[in-house]
Amino acid sequence: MSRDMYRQRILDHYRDPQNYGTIDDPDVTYEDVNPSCGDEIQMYAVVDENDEIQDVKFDGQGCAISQASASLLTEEVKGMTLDEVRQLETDDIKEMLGIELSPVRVKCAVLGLKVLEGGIVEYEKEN
Amino acid sequence: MSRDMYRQRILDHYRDPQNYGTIDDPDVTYEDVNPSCGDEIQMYAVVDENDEIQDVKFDGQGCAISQASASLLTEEVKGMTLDEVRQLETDDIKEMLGIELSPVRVKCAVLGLKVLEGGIVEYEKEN
Amino acid sequence: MSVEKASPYNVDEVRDDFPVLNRTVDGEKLVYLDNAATSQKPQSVIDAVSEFYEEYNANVHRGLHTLSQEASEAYENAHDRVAEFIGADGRENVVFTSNTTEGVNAVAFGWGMHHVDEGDNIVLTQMEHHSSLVPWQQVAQANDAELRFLKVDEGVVEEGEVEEKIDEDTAAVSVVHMSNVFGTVTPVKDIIDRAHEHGARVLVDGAQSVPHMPVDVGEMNADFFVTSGHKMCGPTGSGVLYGKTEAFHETQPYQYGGEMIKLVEYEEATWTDLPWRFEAGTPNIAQGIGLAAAVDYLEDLGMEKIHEHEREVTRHALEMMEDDDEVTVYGPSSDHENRGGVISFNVSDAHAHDTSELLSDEGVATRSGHHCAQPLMREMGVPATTRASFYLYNTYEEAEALVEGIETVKEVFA
Amino acid sequence: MSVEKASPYNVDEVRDDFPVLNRTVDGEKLVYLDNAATSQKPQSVIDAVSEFYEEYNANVHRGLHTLSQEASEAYENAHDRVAEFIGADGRENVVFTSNTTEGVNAVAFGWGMHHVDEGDNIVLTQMEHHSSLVPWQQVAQANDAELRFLKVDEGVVEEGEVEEKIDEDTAAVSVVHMSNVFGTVTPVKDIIDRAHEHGARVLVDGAQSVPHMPVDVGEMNADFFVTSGHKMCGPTGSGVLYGKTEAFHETQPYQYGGEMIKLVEYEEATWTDLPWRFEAGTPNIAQGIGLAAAVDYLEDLGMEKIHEHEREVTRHALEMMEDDDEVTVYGPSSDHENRGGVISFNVSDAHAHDTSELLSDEGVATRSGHHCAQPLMREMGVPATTRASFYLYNTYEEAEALVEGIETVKEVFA
Ligand SMILES: Cc1ncc(COP(=O)(O)O)c(C=O)c1O
Ligand SMILES: Cc1ncc(COP(=O)(O)O)c(C=O)c1O
Repeated sequence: MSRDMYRQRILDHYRDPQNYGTIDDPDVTYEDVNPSCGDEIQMYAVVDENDEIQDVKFDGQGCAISQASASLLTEEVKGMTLDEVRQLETDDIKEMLGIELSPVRVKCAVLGLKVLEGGIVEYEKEN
Repeated sequence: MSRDMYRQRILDHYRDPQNYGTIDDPDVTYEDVNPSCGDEIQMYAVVDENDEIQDVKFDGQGCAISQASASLLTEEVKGMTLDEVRQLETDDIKEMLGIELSPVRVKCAVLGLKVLEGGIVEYEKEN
Repeated sequence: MSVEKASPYNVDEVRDDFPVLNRTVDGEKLVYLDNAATSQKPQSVIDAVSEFYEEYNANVHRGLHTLSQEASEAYENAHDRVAEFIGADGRENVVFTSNTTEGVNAVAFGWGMHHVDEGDNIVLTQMEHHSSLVPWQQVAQANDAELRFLKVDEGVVEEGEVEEKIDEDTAAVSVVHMSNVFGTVTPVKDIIDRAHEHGARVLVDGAQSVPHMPVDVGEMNADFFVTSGHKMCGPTGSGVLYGKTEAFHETQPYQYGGEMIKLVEYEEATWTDLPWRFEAGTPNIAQGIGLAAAVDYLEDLGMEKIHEHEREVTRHALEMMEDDDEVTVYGPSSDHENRGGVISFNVSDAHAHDTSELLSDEGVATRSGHHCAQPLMREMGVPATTRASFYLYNTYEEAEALVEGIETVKEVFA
Repeated sequence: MSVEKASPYNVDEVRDDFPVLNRTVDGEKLVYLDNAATSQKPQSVIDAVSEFYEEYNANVHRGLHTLSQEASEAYENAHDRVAEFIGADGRENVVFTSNTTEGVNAVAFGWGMHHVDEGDNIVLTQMEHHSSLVPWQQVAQANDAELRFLKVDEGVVEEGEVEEKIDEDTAAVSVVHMSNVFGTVTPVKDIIDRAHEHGARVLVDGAQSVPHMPVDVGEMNADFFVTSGHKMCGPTGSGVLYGKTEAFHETQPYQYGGEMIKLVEYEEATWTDLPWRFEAGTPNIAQGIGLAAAVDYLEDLGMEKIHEHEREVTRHALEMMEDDDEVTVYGPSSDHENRGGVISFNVSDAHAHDTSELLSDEGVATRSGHHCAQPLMREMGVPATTRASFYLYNTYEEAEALVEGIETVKEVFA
């Protein structure tokens, strides 16, 4: 039953996402869409001299799963190094969410991570 | 049984077609191929002032049915008026051949007629 | 209520023709409301395909052996069958494709690229499917032409747009016949008349019309017309491109290869007759034959009746949904005469994907997203909608199951 | 004799898998020797298609409901299955098409038109199928490029041709892997190496190779590779376009529309990921799933064994035909190692069409004509040939039936 997916925690993050908004002049920024459904996410992060994430925000639109995942992700990655973020995988996202997901919804769940990692790749290219 | 198609008369016309060859400076001339099998026929005819066919020849290559039909057709149309030739239909060709034909082979059988009529259309356009 | 729930044919019997409709999903009875994406197939179509493979499978057109003659006859006759069904003059006006998209590309690249010049304009509606928008973008970009869009409001082309946008510089018009987002029907006759006055050719995208209502391309006077077999009870991999003879004679082939040639030399080649000129390579033979079986099925039921049935079932759902403050329905209201069996909606603050996911839990299959109409969604100011689309086998009870499913969505997102 | 007539698998059991092989034609047992045109289908493939329609028919990629998820998974996994079978890195290198022809057009128009420049040359063999010749003619004509042909003698590329014709101006090479006229195998590895030395990309036409022998596109190092599912036990409407990732990244889409886009605005659009970027519109879903079932079937038997079986049955027929003065066989003799299961021939002064027609009377299905290789036929100096083409289910007895049928032709045309 996918109804189980919609736990209170997920719905809270969907309705009231953490770290939602933009950062002026971010070190890391990137956006992408999930072509199969149109969900869009943009990520912004500020990185210190040790490559640690000082601040991170996201905006965009999409389903409860993609928005809640992005929200949970931003909470998780604050204080992590860029390297640590790049180690994160689909399974880590699933764990943060704590729910079962069908293959289609996994794509929603990892969109935020994909975008953040895309931003890190760009950032590292430039620095 | 398509074996019945290959009566002696058909085979004779295939091996030894009547009016096979070319006419220098013909009044009517045209060529076409059957795209589904590659059979090619070219027709040449000389027409008198009454629009009667004085002489007619054909050349080309193809199966026994297309070659025998063309041969029989040239025998038939000598002395006919162009209008009379244009009245000829698939059934007339079948009658000349005197055999049963599947739809694919009907296309072989009428190729000669199609070419001759094509030539007549061109001729009448120019005159 | 029981009078209201009448149908011009026996729906229960019809449902028995579609094996998949007996399915359960997670223990719930399947309620298939994703028909605008692709329809289910009756047993007669499934059998026509199997029979082809089991009894006379062979390549077509060229074979002299018995199987090939049988296959050729069935495949070529299928063109006649479709021609008759859509009101085309004959098989030379009917090309089989894999889907609507291929047909639009064939027209855009085979005709558009060669007849739309710099400074010309191409007129579309704001609610084109990506399949009939993106190919024309390619033509406009390559040939420096302008794209113009007829404005739509709730799925209806706005007053005056046709007269304003179609003018002497219009070379091509490409319009959706029935919207896959709203179920509304475009006034193609007016558009075509106006376009012809200005010497433009018109392509009508009938992906959603042919499956659901009587269509006569001749009467409509369309130059080109495309539709999808798989949305009208036919196999996947079946579709139709119709062209008037004179329009087809202006069209270059879009695919080159075997079966479409007349004479080939090493450096150049010439093309064979219509319609085969536009079917390169081994065609989708079983699919074309299956499509003819689908046409038989639809004609047996009657397109008028199918249309009427769908309209009533849809109206039933719409009336209930319109009464619900937490449901936003897009498109004209239930009493609008031009409303086919498509309902686009959103439920309270649930995202459309979540709505579809929760409906699926109840066995109700819908589709959510941009419905291949991203620019329209932006115009409407919504990221996505959920779409329930009905077909000849859907029942009033299924309309009610949809509405009940929506209650669950409301509960979860309360 | 019985040792000679051995087979690496039990052919009688295999034949039971193909329902059509039980057919009679005009009272004669069907002997199907038109496999190069299209192959017959085993029950497992027919059933995979029916099961899709009966149990989980839905459109793919976007659906959140259960049927669509099941259909998407099966359709996407079919790409993995085919990737593995032909030695591709992964599904992103495998595009499903309707047939080989569509794949060649996708490469010629999507890659060739943009990478072959004025003064460049395109190298083909003299024995290309129209499907891999005519699209390149279009590229050459549009871009003022030169077409060059590797000379072939009895189906074998002549010594020195590869070195002579492929040079620094070569932008593209497109070669048939196994000839559909002679059954001979082109030295694709040498050609590809030579082409890559000069920076050219190579398309290999594997319509006749993949069904009949083990093929590894990675090992071969082809840039693009195409084949037909319907010639390898798959449904009609199935085919494959393989591309190396870097080659695909150089390729523009050939068809535009739904499913292949990422972001669409009214004036422009961007494309989604590989391989879906090259599959516009609703794909041939049941056909792709059926193709995966065909691959399962072939792998169960084993491609090496299939190849061996066909070679032996063909050799049996060839030896008998070579002994007959009234039969002319084209292509290398029976002891040539590179000879697949195709025999092109003519009987005394019978035209090829008449030969096929008379053979069909005996139940023997062959094909006659130019085999979509008109320029080659002109080169060979014959208007047409009759072609018998064998497959995994053909028997030694069927080879003998062909030879007996030829006796009838000889009698009639005596
Ligand atoms: C060598 C070769 N190339 C291309 C083709 C074309 O294949 P299809 O008709 O499936 O497009 C064929 C089959 O006819 C073939 O034998
Ligand atoms: C209005 C409209 N046009 C075009 C299409 C594309 O059809 P297909 O996917 O069969 O190419 C669709 C269906 O998705 C549609 O609804």
